[in-house]
Amino acid sequence: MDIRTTFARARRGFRDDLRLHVVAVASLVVAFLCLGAALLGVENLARVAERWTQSQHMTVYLGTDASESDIAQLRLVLDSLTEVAEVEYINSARARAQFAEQTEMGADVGSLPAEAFPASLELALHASANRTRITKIGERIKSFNAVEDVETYQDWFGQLGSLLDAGRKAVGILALLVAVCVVAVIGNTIRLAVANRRQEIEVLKLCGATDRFVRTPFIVEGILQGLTASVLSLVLLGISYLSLRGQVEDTVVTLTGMQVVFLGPLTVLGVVCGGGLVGALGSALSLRRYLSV
Amino acid sequence: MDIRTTFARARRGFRDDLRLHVVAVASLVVAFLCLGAALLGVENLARVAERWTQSQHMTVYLGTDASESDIAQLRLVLDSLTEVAEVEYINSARARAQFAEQTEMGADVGSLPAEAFPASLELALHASANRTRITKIGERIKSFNAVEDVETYQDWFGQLGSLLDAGRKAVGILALLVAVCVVAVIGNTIRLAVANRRQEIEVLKLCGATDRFVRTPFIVEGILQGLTASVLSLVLLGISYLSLRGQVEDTVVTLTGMQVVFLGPLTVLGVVCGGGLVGALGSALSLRRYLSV
Amino acid sequence: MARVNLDGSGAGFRRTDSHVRGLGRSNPNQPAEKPLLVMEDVYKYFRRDVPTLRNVALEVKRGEFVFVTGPSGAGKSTLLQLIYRKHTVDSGRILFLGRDVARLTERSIPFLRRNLGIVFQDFKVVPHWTVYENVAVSMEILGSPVRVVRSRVAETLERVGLAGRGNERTERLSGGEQQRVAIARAIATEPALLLADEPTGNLDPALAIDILTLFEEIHDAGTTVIFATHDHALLQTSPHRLIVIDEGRLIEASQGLRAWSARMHSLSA
Amino acid sequence: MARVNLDGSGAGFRRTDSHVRGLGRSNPNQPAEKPLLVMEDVYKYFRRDVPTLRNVALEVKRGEFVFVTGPSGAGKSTLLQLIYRKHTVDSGRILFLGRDVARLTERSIPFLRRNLGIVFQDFKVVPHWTVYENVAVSMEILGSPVRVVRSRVAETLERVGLAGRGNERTERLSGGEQQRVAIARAIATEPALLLADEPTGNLDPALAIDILTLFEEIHDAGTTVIFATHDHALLQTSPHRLIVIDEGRLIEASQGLRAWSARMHSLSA
Ligand SMILES: Nc1ncnc2c1ncn2[C@@H]1O[C@H](COP(=O)(O)OP(=O)(O)OP(=O)(O)O)[C@@H](O)[C@H]1O
Ligand SMILES: Nc1ncnc2c1ncn2[C@@H]1O[C@H](COP(=O)(O)OP(=O)(O)OP(=O)(O)O)[C@@H](O)[C@H]1O
Ligand SMILES: [Mg+2]
Ligand SMILES: [Mg+2]
Repeated sequence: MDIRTTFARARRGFRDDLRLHVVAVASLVVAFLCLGAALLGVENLARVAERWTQSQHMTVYLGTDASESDIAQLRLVLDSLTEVAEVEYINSARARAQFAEQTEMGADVGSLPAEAFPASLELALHASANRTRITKIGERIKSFNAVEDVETYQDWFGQLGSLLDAGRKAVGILALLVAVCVVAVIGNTIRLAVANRRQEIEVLKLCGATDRFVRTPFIVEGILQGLTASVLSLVLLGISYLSLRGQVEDTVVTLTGMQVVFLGPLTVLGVVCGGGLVGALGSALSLRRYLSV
Repeated sequence: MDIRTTFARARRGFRDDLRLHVVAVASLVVAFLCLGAALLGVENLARVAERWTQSQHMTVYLGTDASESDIAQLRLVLDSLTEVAEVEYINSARARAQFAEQTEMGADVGSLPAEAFPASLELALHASANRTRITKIGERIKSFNAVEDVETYQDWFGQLGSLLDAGRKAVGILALLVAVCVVAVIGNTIRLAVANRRQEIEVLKLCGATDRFVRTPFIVEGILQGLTASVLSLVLLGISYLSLRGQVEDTVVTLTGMQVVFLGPLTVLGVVCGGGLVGALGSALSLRRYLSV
Repeated sequence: MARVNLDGSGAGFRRTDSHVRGLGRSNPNQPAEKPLLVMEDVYKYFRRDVPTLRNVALEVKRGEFVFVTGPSGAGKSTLLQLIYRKHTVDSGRILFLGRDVARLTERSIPFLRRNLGIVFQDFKVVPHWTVYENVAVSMEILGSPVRVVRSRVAETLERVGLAGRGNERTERLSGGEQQRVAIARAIATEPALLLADEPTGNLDPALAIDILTLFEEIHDAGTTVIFATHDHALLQTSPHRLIVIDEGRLIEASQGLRAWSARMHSLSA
Repeated sequence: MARVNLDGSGAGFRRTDSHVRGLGRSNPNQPAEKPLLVMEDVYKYFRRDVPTLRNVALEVKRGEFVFVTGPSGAGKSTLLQLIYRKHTVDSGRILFLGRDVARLTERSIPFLRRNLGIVFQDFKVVPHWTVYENVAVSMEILGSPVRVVRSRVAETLERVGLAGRGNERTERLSGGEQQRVAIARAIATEPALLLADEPTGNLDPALAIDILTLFEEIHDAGTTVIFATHDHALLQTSPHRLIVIDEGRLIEASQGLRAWSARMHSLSA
């Protein structure tokens, strides 16, 4: 089949039913917008989750009798552990100051006894460290003489982790739902649009066109519709992202300590390509019903 | 026009294009599902917000020298304030016990001085109390002799309030977006479905049918489609609500102290009626283009 | 003669079946004084330079039977379409029942069409409807009760030779059968004016004559008929008024022209 | 005579324009030995009890011109539809170019149809396409290059009397003009077999004869033609083989039957 013929026929389709094409593309834009918004949510949540799991840490409380050399030896051991990213020594005075700052008690902390603020080593852990490993490390370190107690924050991180997990699951389900919806809406839109042209398909088939000949321009149209819709929806999403970011950002930053980001270039590319693909597939599948003439 | 004729004609429409009707209804279900999910989010968030703002409170720290009668007098004054819902006296020992419980310090609190745990009056405030009024009350109470300090938690509630505001705004925008999408998808679906029947409309018009005659069965169909779609989507939403609640509920309860609820009966009724209405309107508007024959 | 309620109320062309039925058969086949349809100096341009119809003047009296003929693309269908307001004239005017068709508002066009029975050249039947539904629709539009519709449709289908085929899907019928469905729909309402555009194009000669006879029966009952056809054999069969459209001009067929048609016909035979 | 490449490859009915063109005109109007189309004992039931076609046997040689006639609803269109595989036979078989049409797979039906030129009774033109597009589509399907399509469409439109109207929207044409668009589409590809179902139903007698003459010219160039018509005037004009279908039975018209047709015709005139 002539390429020029194919494109001429696809152009005919657009010309004849421009309004219906606009209508179809509008529906697709809506669908892709939903998908894009869901993806935006997933991506940002993933970043937050990553950041929070990366911030795992451990506190090694030192006995009041711990000598400088004990501490130096302990630091050596800790530094050698692959899970440990950083070790910081916090002496009793600094602990008291930090507590005062956090609780806003100010000078009142002076009334608290020294035992309430033991010196400690704050360990930042690598994100890769898993929970059982961390518990084990905690136990081993506890056996040192200089160490009075080890706080692994496992309860807290466990809770946070399950919370993030739930959030992720929820957003994941949402994204899946949206994806299903997108496919459904796109499929239906194209199906209705194709139904509007069954007469044309019948004529083609009766004049001896192969299924491939009938399909090609429809698929070209489908691809163009899908691409248009996905690009348009991304543009719209970008605009609303930019206009809403200002209002939301402060809150989000205080909440999560992170900035909101737009979809990454790969995701954008994926959505655009997905649009074209879905358009092509949708057209091809919707046609089947009308091909047997 | 004969009622029987109208219904016979609407039935004809369904019979002839059953597949297209199924396709259209499927699209509408997707749209309504999105709307329902957004509404579910809004409703639950609204409940959380209400609960949290209702939980405003104030702590009046009493001096160690406060006498029983001072306290009784203070309570009388507080009870007379319309903003105050409840007053509870917490003595030093109970405050210490509560602190021990909250911080999980256990017996260690014994080492903290008595000054760290002053006796206090916990005031639960009505949700209607606004912030400036609360600050004023706080200042007036401070002037009592027995009172050492007043904690109005205004910073904390301010932050929470703005956070909830942001969340509400976000969900509101989402719901609006979804509503716009729903209208768009429904409009487009019906428009495509109607376009499939322009031949029929042309015949009717050429045989002398008034616009009303042409419209009526389409509107009946539209209403039925809208109702079917909205009911179906609510059923689907209900099913997913029931199946997901188990997984999410624990987390949500620990986070917000509240259970997730389904859409209220009024909202459900609204969605169903809205479905019918949108179907009717969509049909009526989509027809216009084909009526001038 | 079919009479039409010409009250002054908003819609313009109200009709009720009782009027048509009650008065319809009392005075058959005698043209009344007042013409049913008047065309005066009608021009219709589809292209800017060449008018499809030019300077057309036509008067059709109540109870007349008019043949319209002319070569393909001459403007026969256009003439009929102007009467049922599918198109509007570009100049001149068309009076139906004394009212200017071109000046009707969108809202009153349906009431004009309810006084007409139209057989379209391309049938305009709905393919996925049953035969019954396609015929019944014109009566349903008039608001006839279901019982009346049912008996009348059955009767009409019998008249066009499709008795007992009401429940078939119309797209499954042969070309000629579909054409007869279109004819049945047009005559079922007993209209004041019957516009038939090539109603026998897909029928065999014997059936074509049957259908012409049917139209003549309806005409005898008082209906005015305008019958556009290419079929010179039909034109020869019946001695009705004949109008020829050629190159957009309308020529009232004198006896000579009728002879010309006969010559044309015998020439092609 | 139009020849068809009957190679053994998957599709079954491959054809190339060069074959048709190159060999087409060398041996005009002489029937070859091997029949182009054979129908043997064909039955077609649309209703369980009454067959629409019964016991039909027909042999059409290459280069023949066959008229098919019969009353409305007799089964003329069905006969043609069986040949282009819109329907399949219920028993018996149809051989086209030696291949059993009923046994073709879905995939090879298009290749069968590419050897046919079909004028459908209801035209089957796409109303929102231009005249050019409607005619060009059959050649585009064959994969002809745009340049060839363009010149050939113009030429064909001229032959059917629509020269210079390629850019008009087809739905805006008159009934007869649309029919000629359908004819142009069918003959543009110079098919091996031309199936015309009532191709002159919407044309005036003079134009009908012109079109018949056109078909005869194409026939003279070697194309086999099956021409279904009601128009007894046409049947009288040309001395071709005549087949009558009545109540599903196919009757090869002896001279007597032809006389019958003439009688029918003069009766109706
Ligand atoms: N809607 C339209 N837009 C543009 N041109 C039109 C339209 N309707 C008709 N024409 C043109 O006007 C001319 C007359 O058309 P019309 O249908 O009246 O012819 P006709 O006499 O009915 O012919 P036929 O016997 O072939 O049906 C034709 O050339 C046609 O192309
Ligand atoms: N797809 C179908 N389903 C059911 N019945 C059909 C179908 N196609 C044709 N018929 C019936 O078969 C009979 C013959 O139809 P066909 O179209 O072959 O007639 P025809 O000879 O072409 O008549 P005409 O001259 O009116 O076109 C008709 O009674 C018709 O109703
Ligand atoms: Mg016409
Ligand atoms: Mg037929």
